[in-house]
Amino acid sequence: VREPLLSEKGQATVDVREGSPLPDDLTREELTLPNPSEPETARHYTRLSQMNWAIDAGPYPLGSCTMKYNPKFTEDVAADPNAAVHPDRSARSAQGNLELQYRLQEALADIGGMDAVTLQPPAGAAGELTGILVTKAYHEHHGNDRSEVVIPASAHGTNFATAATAGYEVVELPSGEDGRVDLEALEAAVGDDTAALMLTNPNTVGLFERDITEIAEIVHDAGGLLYYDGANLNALLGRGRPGDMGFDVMHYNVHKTFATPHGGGGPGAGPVGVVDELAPFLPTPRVREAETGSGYERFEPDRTIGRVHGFAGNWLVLIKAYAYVARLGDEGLADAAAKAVLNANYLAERIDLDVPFGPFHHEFAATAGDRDAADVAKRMLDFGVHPPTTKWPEMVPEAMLTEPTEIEGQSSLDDLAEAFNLAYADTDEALDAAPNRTAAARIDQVGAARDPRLSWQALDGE
Amino acid sequence: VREPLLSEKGQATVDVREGSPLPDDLTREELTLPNPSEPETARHYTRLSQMNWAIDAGPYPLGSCTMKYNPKFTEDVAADPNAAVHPDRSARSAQGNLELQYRLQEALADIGGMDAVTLQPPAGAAGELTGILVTKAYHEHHGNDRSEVVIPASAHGTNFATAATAGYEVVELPSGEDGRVDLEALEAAVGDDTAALMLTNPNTVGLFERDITEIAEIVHDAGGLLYYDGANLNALLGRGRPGDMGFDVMHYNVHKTFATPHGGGGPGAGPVGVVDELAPFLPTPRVREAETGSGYERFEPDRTIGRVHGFAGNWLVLIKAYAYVARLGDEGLADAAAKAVLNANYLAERIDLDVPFGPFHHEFAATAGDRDAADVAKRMLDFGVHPPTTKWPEMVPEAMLTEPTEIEGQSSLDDLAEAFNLAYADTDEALDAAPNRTAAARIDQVGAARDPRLSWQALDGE
Amino acid sequence: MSRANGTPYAPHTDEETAAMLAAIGVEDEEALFDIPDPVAFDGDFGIEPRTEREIRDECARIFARNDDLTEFLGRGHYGHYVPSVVDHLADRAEFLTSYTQYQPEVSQGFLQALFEYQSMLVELTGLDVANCSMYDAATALGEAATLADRVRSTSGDVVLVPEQLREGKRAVLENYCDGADMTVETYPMADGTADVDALADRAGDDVVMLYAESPTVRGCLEERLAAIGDLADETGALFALGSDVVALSVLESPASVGADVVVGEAGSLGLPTSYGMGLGIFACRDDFLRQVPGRLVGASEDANGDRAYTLTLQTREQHIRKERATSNICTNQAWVALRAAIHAATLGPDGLVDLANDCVRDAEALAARIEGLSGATAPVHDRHHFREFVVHVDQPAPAVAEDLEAEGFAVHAIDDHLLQVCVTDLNAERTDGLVAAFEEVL
Amino acid sequence: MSRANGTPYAPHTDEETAAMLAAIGVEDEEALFDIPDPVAFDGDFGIEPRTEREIRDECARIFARNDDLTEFLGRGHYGHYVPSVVDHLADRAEFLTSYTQYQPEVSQGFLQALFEYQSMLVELTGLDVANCSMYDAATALGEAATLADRVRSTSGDVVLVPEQLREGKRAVLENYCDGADMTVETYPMADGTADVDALADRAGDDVVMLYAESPTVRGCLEERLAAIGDLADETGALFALGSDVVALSVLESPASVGADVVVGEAGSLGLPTSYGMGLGIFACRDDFLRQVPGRLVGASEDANGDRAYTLTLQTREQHIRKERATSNICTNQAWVALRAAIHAATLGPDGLVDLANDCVRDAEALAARIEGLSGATAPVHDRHHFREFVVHVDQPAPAVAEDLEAEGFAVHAIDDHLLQVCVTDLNAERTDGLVAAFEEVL
Repeated sequence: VREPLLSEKGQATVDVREGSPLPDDLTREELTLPNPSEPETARHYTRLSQMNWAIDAGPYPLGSCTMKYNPKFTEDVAADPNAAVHPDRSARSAQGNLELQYRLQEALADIGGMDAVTLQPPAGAAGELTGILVTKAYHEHHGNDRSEVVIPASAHGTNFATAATAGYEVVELPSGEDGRVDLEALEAAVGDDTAALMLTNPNTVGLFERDITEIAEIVHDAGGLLYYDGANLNALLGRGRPGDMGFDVMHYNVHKTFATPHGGGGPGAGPVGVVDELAPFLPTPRVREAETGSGYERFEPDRTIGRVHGFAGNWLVLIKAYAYVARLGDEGLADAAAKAVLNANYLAERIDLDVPFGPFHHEFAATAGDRDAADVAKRMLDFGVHPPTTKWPEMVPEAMLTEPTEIEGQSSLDDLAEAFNLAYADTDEALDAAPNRTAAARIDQVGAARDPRLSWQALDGE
Repeated sequence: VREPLLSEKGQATVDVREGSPLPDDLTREELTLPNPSEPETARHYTRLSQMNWAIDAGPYPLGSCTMKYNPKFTEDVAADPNAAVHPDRSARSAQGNLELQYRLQEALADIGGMDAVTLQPPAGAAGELTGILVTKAYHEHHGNDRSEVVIPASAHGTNFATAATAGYEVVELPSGEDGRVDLEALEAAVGDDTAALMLTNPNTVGLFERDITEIAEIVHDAGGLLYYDGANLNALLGRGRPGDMGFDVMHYNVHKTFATPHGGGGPGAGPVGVVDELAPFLPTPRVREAETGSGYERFEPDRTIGRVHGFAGNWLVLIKAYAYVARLGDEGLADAAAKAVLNANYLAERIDLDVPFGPFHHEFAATAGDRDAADVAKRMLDFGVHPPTTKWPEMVPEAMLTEPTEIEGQSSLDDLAEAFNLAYADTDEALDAAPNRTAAARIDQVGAARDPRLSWQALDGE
Repeated sequence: MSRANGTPYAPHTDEETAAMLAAIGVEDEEALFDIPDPVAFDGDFGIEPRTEREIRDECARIFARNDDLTEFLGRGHYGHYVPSVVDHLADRAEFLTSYTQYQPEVSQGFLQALFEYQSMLVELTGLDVANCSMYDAATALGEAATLADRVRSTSGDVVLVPEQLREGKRAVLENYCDGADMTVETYPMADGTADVDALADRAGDDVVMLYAESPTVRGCLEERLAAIGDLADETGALFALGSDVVALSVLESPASVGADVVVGEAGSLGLPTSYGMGLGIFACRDDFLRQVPGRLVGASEDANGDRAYTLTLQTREQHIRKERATSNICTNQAWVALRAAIHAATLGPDGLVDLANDCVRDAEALAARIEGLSGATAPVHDRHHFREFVVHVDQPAPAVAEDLEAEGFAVHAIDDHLLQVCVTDLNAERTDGLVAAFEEVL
Repeated sequence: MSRANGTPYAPHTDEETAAMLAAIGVEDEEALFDIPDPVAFDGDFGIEPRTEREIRDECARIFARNDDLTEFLGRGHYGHYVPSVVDHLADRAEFLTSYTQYQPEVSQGFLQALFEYQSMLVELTGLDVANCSMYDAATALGEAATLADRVRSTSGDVVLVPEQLREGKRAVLENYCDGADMTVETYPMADGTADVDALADRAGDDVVMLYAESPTVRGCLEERLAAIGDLADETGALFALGSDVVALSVLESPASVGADVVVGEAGSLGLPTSYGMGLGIFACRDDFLRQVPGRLVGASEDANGDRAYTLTLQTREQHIRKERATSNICTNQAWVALRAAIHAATLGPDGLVDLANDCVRDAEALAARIEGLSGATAPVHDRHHFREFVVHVDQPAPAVAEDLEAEGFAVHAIDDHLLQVCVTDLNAERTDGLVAAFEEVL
């Protein structure tokens, strides 16, 4: 049952100029928007919500997205009205917020093996940009003229786009035969122009870059920095720290690693950690213990890159990340990684699809072989689960990149495996016709892009 | 997709005596219960919720149930941790709660035209029992030996059960030809044994008892009291007050009239209002302005019937009722009644079924004629709405007692009417097979009663 | 286009209202009301409508007038920490804003949740049947008495209860007994629990129901429940046992001591301290199935042969059986039962047992600390305690309680020189403060 | 049976873990990790796990260290009362705990909600296209600049912005411009708004994008936006207009003054003041459709011919186009957009216009009261104001702000003798207190 658009349920047009305190030439004539009653609003969004998959509905094993359960109590912590202050408050009158910022900075630095952390970037990609801008500022400060960022072909798309946004040329590094970085190819790719290598570890098929020490040496020897894309940090919690592996700068995806809700696309938060040498370049302000007296203060790093967000980032999300880290503690963090890896390996064992590389950690890229991975995924929807990420990374043909995370249990993984296997073994006709037990049948995405209708105004006359 | 029982998802057995601080002979050996993780718990109840109709999902026009929208902000008001105190606090240290109790008592007294109100009864039926116990105590105090309560045949089942619980014999009053109380029949029914007449007004087919003044006179002349069942008060808000009509005692259904959520069966609250003469008999304690100094105090009415709840009733529900009354105010209360009546009359106009009596107010009893009302209702489920109350009251054959309340708009009522009409006109086969677009198909209720399995323990071996 | 309704929750635009009136064929809304002038009302209650923000502020101000006390209060109403997930799940609109499940095909979610709640109570009580809620422990006790009245063949009309009983519980019971022409009598207590020997002397044919509870109102655990059960059995009285959902997690199973009915409080799970709002337990043996008060959810099948749930045995209920119903209850505490079930699921059996064991240990530990103070003796009763215990103070108890309140702590004054103190996970970390306050005021 | 995981959010019992390890064919979880010893870590962060209750208490204590101030703060981050229904609906788990809508068939709810959000922005801006969110106003401005860089054929590389601009916005813009080899330059302001004559002198072929905003950072409404639009048009620069979702409800439509792009803040609906957390608006003309940064939701059909929604034009995005994407944004502020849309729906056009009009009236009224005080002049600028205005104080502004803080009120000190004061529905009822505090400290 389709839920009508709010606009279809009734709009009202208001004469803006009637009774306006502003002169007519500063105002619009009228405003036309939906005017539902509160009960109608409640029903509209309740019904919409019922047409939406979520981690609270079932497994959501999107590879590289790390969709895990968002503990409810973190919502309550973040809803504290005392935390909801204006960013322009004096440090003196916002000691509570500064303290929490400081504590989270410290915890994240510990977890990443980094020396200094900024919480300002409002999402993972913003963290990447921050990290690369810091890298750039560092090189510029040292008079290095470096124009390239090296990125493995299998990396997240954001890495490439980030490097470009920061004004770098991208040097794409082909994957080695074993799915990992090929040291010889790396040697060939880096040089005097190399500003940084951006690397995810474990990489996007879940493989740990065993040669990380050598990789770091090669990049550092060439005068480049090593950037850690934190998207897969969940696999390493308590088991390995980017800082210990030679990474100079990294971002954390708090919705991936620290279980803050993804909210259907955000808000996230992408704190950035760096080694001491890079700390002076971090965005301003940062928070530290007060140099005189007690409490906390804001300060501007000496050679700051400025800002990457208008204010202090996605504050409410950061609070939730703090609460999650506090809830798990050392044992919980390490166990989250252990169970995430256990689950991925168990699920891979249970499915009939081939998994070309290994040993993998928290995720694996199965191949649908001669089936269309996207079709298999659509069919999986009919079996009451959410499918994995499809057709990426490209080094695995018809890839189904699967990351169950630590929150699934054996029976849930068995259900998931069954959905995989049933869909994979199904007829071409069934795959083409899928999904057919969902709120909408297969959606014409090509048509949507060919004739973009992006607002209810664009639907007028339909 | 069926959601397994929690027990089917996994139970654990704990050896209670191991590590117990109690001697073995005071403890059980073991305890076996489900042990889901928090994510599993969240999914279980999220999925269950998705298999449940609610007022936030769509119309819920159960006649005499008054299912209207529960304003969300009232939840926030009731969630105030400062309100969550222990009932045994001293009055001095619970002034906030006492103040709110007092304010609500006053507002309800105004709305009902009553002199004194108790908030203690935890539901409407408990309110009825309270009112009848007060009636009984009043008669006993005045040395009246009266053993009967007169109740119209069309009254809510609770009226009969309440009278019996209080130890009265029930005298059933047949409905008049016009669906209302027949004055002659009433004259015949009341007498020296009459303790009270229990009456709903408008009655359970939405008809206002026009002869209410005469009714009151007949009952009072016989020495009986007049009890007002508040189930249908929503139709009268701001238009008429039980106290002005001669009622001596009444209960309020806060989930019906004051929009507190019904919670799938409760908690409700059933405050009771009485005229001055009956006030000394109300449950203890009540709340009043302090006789000395400022603030509020608890007091025991002189000839109290004692208690009808262990503590202060369903407190969190009462808070929501207060918030609702405050939100609407005079105009809102009167308009709620007006729109409720408008909606019922509009819907009745739009459906193809006969509506035998009128003019009705907030609800009407359509008749399914030669169709089975329960089958028509099941078929309505397939059209995405919730059906009305069926086969009651019995004075209308194959009754479909319908109360849309004020919260539905014209288009929603049109949808409801369409569902009515489609189902009513459908084939016998379709009605028998209905529902078939719901989470469960038609459920065998006879079998459930014949072979009661009331726990997962009773399902063992299935 | 504009909407100028008195109630913000009606959606009607002026145009819609006009169109609807026209469809009905009347001039205005007034014309739909059939209320004779003499009893019509002009709508003037003097209640000013306020915005939701104003009301939130107003109520916050009102509730802030409750003193900020650490409560060591119990005696039938207990607070335990309610995990956040309970609120988030129970508050889902499909649960909170639904009605009683009269159309089970679109109510499977709530029905299953209530079925699970019943099952948890079956495990905790060891009895065959549990209903899906009563209002609270007091009304559940009242309903037990009326059930006893219906099912027992004794010649008598006496409901025998402990001398020491929560006053509210006794008062509610009296009201239920009154209608059934039963009388409530008491049996003596010895050191906080039933004086079983005196009880044996009192028991007889005139007793319809014998009620005991463990923990007792003074927090003591009964040690001879089986003997009490035997007494009831011998005299043909119904044995009703009162308890609490947390205590039931560790105490000997009511079924094993011969309980016919278990009543009590389950709101100690799922609810914060809420001024006494509760959740009544009602469980019993299979024999009384068709005499159970309140709603029952049963398993059945749907037309596809799939398991499905429905309200069942409704012929017991008021909307079918009217004055011959087993109870007048209609609206119950379904949503509170849902909360308790979620809380129990969140704890699991390990968590429940841990919580219950802490109720024993923390009470013992706190009593021992108070015993160490001059001017106070605790626990007064030489029993095992659950959550709470009685303290003897040399000074007048009400004055001590008042002084403690001034120090920020609330305890019960239950007699001239007796206080009662209740400790749970919510206040256990504040016992240092309480002990210090005691030292201060004694 | 027992579960002893480190993380409370993994469900594995010991038996399950063992069975799973056996199925994989390894001894223990350690065996699954392929991390060479030299870079392995022992797990000792020194972070003590705490219970959820402990963390709630801990954070409540921490946040209570924020002073209890009434904030008259704005300058880009605004608080309006958020109706309770917004929280209750947006917090529904199906929204909050979902991911980006990569499988539209099971994501219709969120997609439709975002489509509706986009549509509301189309109405408010008069432009053809709005994306479904950026992080905040500052990053949206940065993205506008990179879009200008891609679409404009001017010979230059200058982004021209007002001299008075929120410092954070400027700093973020610089970072985006840096990567695209653009430079940020300013044009002068006159009395709180653009000095259009000076701007005309400055405009030229080297300008890629011309940015103006209304309200300005000082709360003033631009009165010559169409003239600024003409200037941009004449010189081939992109005209980017900054505003705010509440102001857009009443101010002249951006499309009507020639705006090519609208950026700004929509988090003033749906979010409380949250330390600067925002919701970036990005809307533009159809011409730039394939250059839009961020996610777009489009209407389409499903295989049954029913209308359905899907993310569209994804070839603009990083996960497809990599370094040639229109932006590196991936996770955006979808849930905040949902909140803003619900808030807007709750207000309706009447409520939005009322709210916006109050932003004008309340600022005027408060400025007039402060103007009446000796030692203060307000508003400094002879403009129409929206929510906020500048006050000249004879004493040093930072000292006055500090004194006001001691009295319980927060205002901005923006220059040696200039304060800025912002009034919304949240603090409007506290203006008496603010005025009294001003009297006290001036």
